[in-house]
Amino acid sequence: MISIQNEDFSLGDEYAAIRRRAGDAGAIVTFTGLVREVYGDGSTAGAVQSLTLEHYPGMTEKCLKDIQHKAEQRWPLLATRIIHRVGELTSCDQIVLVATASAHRHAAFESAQFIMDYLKSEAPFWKKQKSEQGSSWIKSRDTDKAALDRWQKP
Amino acid sequence: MISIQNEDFSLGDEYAAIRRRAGDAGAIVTFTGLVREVYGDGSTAGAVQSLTLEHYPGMTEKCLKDIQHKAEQRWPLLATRIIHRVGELTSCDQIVLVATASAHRHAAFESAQFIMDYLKSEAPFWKKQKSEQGSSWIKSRDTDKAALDRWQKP
Amino acid sequence: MLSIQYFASIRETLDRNVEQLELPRNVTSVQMLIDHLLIANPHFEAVFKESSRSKGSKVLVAVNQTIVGRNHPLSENDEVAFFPPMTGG
Amino acid sequence: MLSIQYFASIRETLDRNVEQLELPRNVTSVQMLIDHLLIANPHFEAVFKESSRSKGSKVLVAVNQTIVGRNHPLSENDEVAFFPPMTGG
Repeated sequence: MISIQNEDFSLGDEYAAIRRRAGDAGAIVTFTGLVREVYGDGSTAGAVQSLTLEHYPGMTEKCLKDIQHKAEQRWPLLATRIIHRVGELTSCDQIVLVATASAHRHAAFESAQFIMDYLKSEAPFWKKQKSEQGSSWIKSRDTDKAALDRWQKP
Repeated sequence: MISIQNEDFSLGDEYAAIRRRAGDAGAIVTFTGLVREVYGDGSTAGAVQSLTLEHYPGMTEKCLKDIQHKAEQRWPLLATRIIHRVGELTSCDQIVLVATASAHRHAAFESAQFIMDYLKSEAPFWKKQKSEQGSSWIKSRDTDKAALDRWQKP
Repeated sequence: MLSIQYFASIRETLDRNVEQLELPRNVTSVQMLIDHLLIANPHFEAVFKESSRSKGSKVLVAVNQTIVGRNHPLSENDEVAFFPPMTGG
Repeated sequence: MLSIQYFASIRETLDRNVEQLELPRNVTSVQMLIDHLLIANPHFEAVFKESSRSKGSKVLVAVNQTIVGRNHPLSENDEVAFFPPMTGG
């Protein structure tokens, strides 16, 4: 299940829902990404006043479905959930949730990490931050590209 | 923070608490282990009616603190939380929670997985299951020992 | 009609988010479209010219919502999008 | 006094969970304690004799709440525990 939304989400509610949907799961992993107070990518100094998330409607959903499908092909998953917020966020707000359920912990951990790694590099979202020093688009990080390598080894 | 308890826990509440404690976290990972309806280790067939968790009071706390400490030495963690239930549980009940918060997702994912892998092999808990076919102690799995190897590479 | 969308820093630099374009007969690939846009809008140079962009400000192209290379063929009614590397999550 | 605790399947097989023992002078290691227990309680054989145990039913030993090998030294007042491989989480 995939949602792109302006609204915040409740991790407790989402966990309860995936636990229900997953049936006989032995392991549920959740990842939550949050707006940090300071972004360390050097593009600005100073505390973040707001973060604006832009996306490409249509392609975003397609892309997240593809990623979810790839994860389901690779691990025996009982349920997955992806929520990504868009619009204006502020310090400490939740940005993204990925949750996976499986019989065993390995599949749940690996698939959640896989989905996040692909989401970071392939899903069409862009972050712009506003601080006292002004506005700037956050730059993509080489480490995010590198994170994909581990999934592509033969 | 570590708890060994008979009572159930609320993932939503625990997440809210770690989010507060962690300050400027960019990533929070939670792992929840649940009682499955059927255990696939061949020790019994049939649906689980109940699962009894025994532990070694004193050593359990010491062991979990050690594991938590090892994780904090290895990754820049802002907060960690471990809850393990003991006593009699039933199908689909929550058994264990591990939550980690860090600035970046890699550290949060890896450390949660590390804590679970060590907890499985080193923390003195034992599961006994009761099904229609009778009672039996769940056997340890070689794959759990193997899971430690990846953390011990030089 | 080809539709072209621009996102994030590219949208801001070009000061436009979407446009419709009658695909010229001689434009049959993404690279040809970029060349065509550069002639029609000289200020696009800041975005599309390799030489004028700072390191790391790569332009990605999607055709019909899939990321493609510069040699990807174009057809009438394609949905084209230009954007910088993604920074979601 | 040495305290000895038994857990899980071992506790059930031996039908005891804790006992106190005056450490005999000649018992200075875990292995010597096991040998001593086997003489005092012949039915312990089902748990401690390598030959009488089925594959995978290894007995682990902790002294003062740390897992140790069979050669680990013992002192008066140590807390010893015997248990099978852990299956928590």
